[in-house]
Amino acid sequence: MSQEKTELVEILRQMIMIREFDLLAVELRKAKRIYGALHPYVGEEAVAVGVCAALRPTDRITSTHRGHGHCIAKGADINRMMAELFGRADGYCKGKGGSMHIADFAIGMLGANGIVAGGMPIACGAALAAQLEDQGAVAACFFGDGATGEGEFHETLNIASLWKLPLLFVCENNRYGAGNAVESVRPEADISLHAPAYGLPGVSVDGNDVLAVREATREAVERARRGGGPTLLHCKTFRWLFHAMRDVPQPDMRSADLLAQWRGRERDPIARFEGVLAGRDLVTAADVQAIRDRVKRDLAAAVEFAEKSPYPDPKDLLVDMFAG
Amino acid sequence: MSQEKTELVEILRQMIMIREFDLLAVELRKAKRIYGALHPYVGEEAVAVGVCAALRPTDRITSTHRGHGHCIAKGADINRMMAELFGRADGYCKGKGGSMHIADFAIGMLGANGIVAGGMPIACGAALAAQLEDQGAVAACFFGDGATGEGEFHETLNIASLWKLPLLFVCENNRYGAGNAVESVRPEADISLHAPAYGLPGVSVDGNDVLAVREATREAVERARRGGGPTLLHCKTFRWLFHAMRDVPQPDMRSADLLAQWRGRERDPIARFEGVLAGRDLVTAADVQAIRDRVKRDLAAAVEFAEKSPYPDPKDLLVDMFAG
Amino acid sequence: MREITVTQALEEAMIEEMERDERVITFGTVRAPALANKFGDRRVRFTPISEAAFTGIGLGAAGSGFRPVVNWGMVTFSFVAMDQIVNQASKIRYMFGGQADFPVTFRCTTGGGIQLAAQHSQSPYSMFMHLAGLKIILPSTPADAKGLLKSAIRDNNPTVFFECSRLAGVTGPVPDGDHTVPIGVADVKRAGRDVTVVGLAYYVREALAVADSLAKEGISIEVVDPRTLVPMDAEAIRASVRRTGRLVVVDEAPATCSAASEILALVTEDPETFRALEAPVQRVCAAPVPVPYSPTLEQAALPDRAQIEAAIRRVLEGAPTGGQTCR
Amino acid sequence: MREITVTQALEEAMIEEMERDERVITFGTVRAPALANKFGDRRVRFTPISEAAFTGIGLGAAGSGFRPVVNWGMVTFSFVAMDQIVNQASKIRYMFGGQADFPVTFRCTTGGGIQLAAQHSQSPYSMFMHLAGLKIILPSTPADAKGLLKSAIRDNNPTVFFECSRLAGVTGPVPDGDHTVPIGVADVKRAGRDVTVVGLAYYVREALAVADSLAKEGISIEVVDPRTLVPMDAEAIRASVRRTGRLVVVDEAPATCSAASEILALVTEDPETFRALEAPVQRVCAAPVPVPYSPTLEQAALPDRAQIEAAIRRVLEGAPTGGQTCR
Ligand SMILES: Cc1ncc(C[n+]2csc(CCOP(=O)(O)OP(=O)(O)O)c2C)c(N)n1
Ligand SMILES: Cc1ncc(C[n+]2csc(CCOP(=O)(O)OP(=O)(O)O)c2C)c(N)n1
Ligand SMILES: [Mg+2]
Ligand SMILES: [Mg+2]
Repeated sequence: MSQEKTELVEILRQMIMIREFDLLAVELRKAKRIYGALHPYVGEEAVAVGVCAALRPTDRITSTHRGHGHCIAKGADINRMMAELFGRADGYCKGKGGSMHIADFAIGMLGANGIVAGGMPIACGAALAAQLEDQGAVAACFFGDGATGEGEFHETLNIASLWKLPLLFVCENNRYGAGNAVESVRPEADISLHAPAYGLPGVSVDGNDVLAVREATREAVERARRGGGPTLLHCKTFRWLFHAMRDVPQPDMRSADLLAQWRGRERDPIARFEGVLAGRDLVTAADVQAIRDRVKRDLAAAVEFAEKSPYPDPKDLLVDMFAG
Repeated sequence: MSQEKTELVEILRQMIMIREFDLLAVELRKAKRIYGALHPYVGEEAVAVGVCAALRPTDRITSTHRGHGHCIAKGADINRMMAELFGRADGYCKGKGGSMHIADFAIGMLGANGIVAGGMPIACGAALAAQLEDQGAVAACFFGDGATGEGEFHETLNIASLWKLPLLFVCENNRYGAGNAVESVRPEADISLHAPAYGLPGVSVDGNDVLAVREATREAVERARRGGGPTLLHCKTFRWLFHAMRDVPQPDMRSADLLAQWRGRERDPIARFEGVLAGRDLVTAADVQAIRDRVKRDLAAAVEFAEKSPYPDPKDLLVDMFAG
Repeated sequence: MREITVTQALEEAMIEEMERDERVITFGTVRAPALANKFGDRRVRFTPISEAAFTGIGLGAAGSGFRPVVNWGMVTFSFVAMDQIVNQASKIRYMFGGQADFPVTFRCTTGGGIQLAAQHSQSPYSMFMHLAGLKIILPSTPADAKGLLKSAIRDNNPTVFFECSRLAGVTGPVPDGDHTVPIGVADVKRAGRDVTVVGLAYYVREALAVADSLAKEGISIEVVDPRTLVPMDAEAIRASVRRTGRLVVVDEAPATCSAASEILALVTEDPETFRALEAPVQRVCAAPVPVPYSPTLEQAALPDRAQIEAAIRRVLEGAPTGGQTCR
Repeated sequence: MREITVTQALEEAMIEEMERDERVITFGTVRAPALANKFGDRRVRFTPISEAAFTGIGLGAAGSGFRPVVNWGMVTFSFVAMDQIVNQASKIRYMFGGQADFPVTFRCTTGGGIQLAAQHSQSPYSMFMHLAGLKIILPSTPADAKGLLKSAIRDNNPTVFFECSRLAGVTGPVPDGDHTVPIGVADVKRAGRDVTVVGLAYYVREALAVADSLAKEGISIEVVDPRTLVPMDAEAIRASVRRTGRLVVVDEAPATCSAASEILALVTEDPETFRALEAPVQRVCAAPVPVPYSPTLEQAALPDRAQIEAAIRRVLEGAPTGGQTCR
């Protein structure tokens, strides 16, 4: 298999994994086998995967409350992710974090974040570290359209551009912040419009086209590695499911029509990418089915791993508070 | 005297009053007759006066740490301002606020603010009140170039534009935030560049030309009164003196050349406006001298008023904490 | 009396106050469709996710004649707006010499216990109590929630109204009509002789449950609910402690510099109450950790009935109380 | 020993730590020309006025292998950054299961007394103490300032380092060489028998002055300086109180939910210490107001020697102490 083909198939596999992981998580949460709040990434897979496909393992990212996709795309272990959702000792955070706080510093995943826009300054710090280390590493922060309402978005854009930090701002514009359409909270829907005031390039891209996202990211990352500073990458995508669920999903007031449009084969990022690969004769329907089967087996194994892992011992409550 | 002439002469008087007030305050602070921190507005008079000349008494403003000019331009009583600097019971805040916290709600001056950008959301709230009252009032917030680094700047622009609030954003770009030149903290020096991303007009104006400031404000205010929403008004000016003083002025690292350029008659907002008035035969040199003399007499009287006012009684320490 | 949930009680309070005074307006990041339908989208708005700005907007509108009710959502989101809370809202009236009033109410949910983890589970009221200039409210029943929210909206000062997550669905009797509860008055939720237990929010219920079970042993617990944290009804608490001679304070915030610390200090610095003390005063608080996600850890982090009971027994140790004579 | 000011001591600490470890970097809104000249503008930066962003940048850089010293300026400016402090810095290590360390030091000035009024005069350390996850330092002498800043920079946790405004120019002896002071260890600044006075920052000096003057009456005061507020050296304070039987805590923050409240609670909840108490414990704190501008009001708002002395006399009332027998 050519290097190119290997990469593309891996992209497909990651997208399928993200989708299946979150669809499964929804079921697990409904069954109360996992806890707390859950924000599925279904429909937005091409953003995380497209961006991370252009990053190196030594590059660092920060994520959001809707973070499973970013974890998987950056290479996280689904067993430890699943164990975290189950609140178990073998989870990434030993059960202390849950869905909204998965991190894996070893692979440069500096954490999901339950605070809207809260990860952006942290990613900027990682970019400063990268600049000081001078090894060509970059950082990327994922954030939603809703996060552009927060001042930290603006402050971070300004400093990153001023210091020419190797930072990629990845706006996942899924058209809604919880129940609010982007038009209802911003006078201008186009988020890349912010870039000129900070003297940095703003790029809008079809966030459901994984190769377009990868390509736009590559350009931005190359510029950043060369010392050219940050880019604001505006990825237009769509949230397929409800915003969040606890014991039950939050009501989703969007029209069935709208949902059907975005979930159709022409827009579904996975179906589209399958089409691209098939069109280039890189995969057959059987190949895709095999990937899907493997993903499901891996997920079943992850659930088994999670369930076998013990709950954290209450005696360990104070462990991990302070570093020695 | 024509209405026009009366207005223009009053503009001149206010500018002279602001300058003399702050030059006097510097002397008083050096002599330790007043306390705390002092941020002179000298050189920037045309901004406060030009903006407030286009406002009505029922319009509301918020100010900054460098707030004496805004108070005077909005019609504050210099006796009570001076008494506040002296920390006396007849001061605007009964001595509780000092230079950085002068307010006069009766004239729509909603307060100086010691926190950079802190007044902007408050002004936005006043603009919301004005919109709900529907009497055609507007609000204006003054802020510095340095304040554009804060997230509150961005958040307030976004909401004000989204809700079409009657709010005027007045950026006093005096080229420095404390010791830092605007170019050293912003990748783009032009502050009006932020406007397009928020779908509102951004206007740059010579902030040392009081009539230009008034004109730009009038346009913005008329649009706001008609329901057209906010404007970002970028006033280019220059801070003549040090950023701040306590017992002694903070060191000012700017070159003597640069200072001389801006302090020259061609750029000095007061000298320029005197020239305009003289050119239109509205004032003679003697008129100006008479204004200056009156200003000085008024200021001497204000100092006398302040010094005659008692220090607040420590027994009143808890008064004004909570409303009944 | 009819029984409704805390959530329903709060919604009733909002509707009644908005009907009563058209200067009451409300906003936050979450839509409030019932209120918006009733009062229109000028008075009921939803905002961008900009807590700092919309907190200041509430303050500015309050200083311009309105009575905004600003909904922060979870209290952890309020930290984004902390400058507007600390440097503006809590200082603005005093700093300007009392020339204007700022009748703004900030609502937020608080507490843990539902596996939302560290960034959505916190009980930081003491951080707000420490600021001179805010009134702070923390009700434990539907009736108190309704009555205190109505009082908060009518109050002419910036007020922070905390709503305990675990109490949202709890029901209780709420009087009909214009039911208000005064700010600054504690409520003895159960009278008793041997130990004063001050509980906050959810832990008022837990304290009552423990009191029930200890009553079977003849131990008589007085449960005091401050309801308002600023102003704190110190005298009600002290009076109770002077009767019982013993104090346990229960809360789900970590102990350090907490409301519980404050209550201990208010009691032990008062000479008369100090002299009445027969045992060391005790705090039953959360462990000093951010609230963890996993149920086993979260339960271990937050106080429980066993810990409350143990603290009560500690202060009763060797004491000639009703409880002990009965055994 | 040479005598230098607190400001000089802190600058020495910065230089020595930046020389010692090139991963130490520093930034804030104010230029630091001496450091920048020595270490270059990559390691020593000035930032836009964006406290939220640069606080998070410090945290992110710490999680990526650096040891940032982030200068907030006045502590009141830190409230703009409070989300990054509360929801990020204090929670990040625990919430992620301890997989990374975050060795970031936040410096800020604190306190009143120099007529800067409400928005530039505040002593809100208790708000930070309440957060589980931050170490909190508040030195009172040049030697402690230097030694503790060096320890803070070397510590692998987020640390908030408070610098009392009124102490900036105060001089004192500072040992030569690599002088460090351990985090979490209180210091008895003066030994005494009759009353334990715990002072914070500027009020350590004031307590010492009062102790001097009362010594003339034969009243023997022990002055304890916690130096670190988290972790608090509770045992040192309790041990002192067990010896003296009396406690007065002096601080310039308002009393409610303050460090002083916490110290009272730590003392009165400990059975052995409680039993040793011979008088109610006392707080001498600021009035519950934002710090006012006018000198007459500011003086009235902040604690002074007369109030410290009065509190000491209150706890000694009717006591058979050295002081009283001498009179
Ligand atoms: C500071 C803060 N305010 C509010 C919230 C509640 N909240 C969680 S997710 C969310 C919507 C975020 O929208 P967006 O940034 O578009 O991300 P998306 O959920 O669409 O991925 C809100 C309001 C929060 N977590 N943090
Ligand atoms: C939140 C906050 N950060 C820092 C400061 C300290 N400070 C006071 S004025 C100032 C510079 C402000 O610059 P600019 O906005 O341009 O106003 P100017 O002083 O030039 O009028 C700074 C950094 C502050 N007061 N508030
Ligand atoms: Mg979104
Ligand atoms: Mg400026």
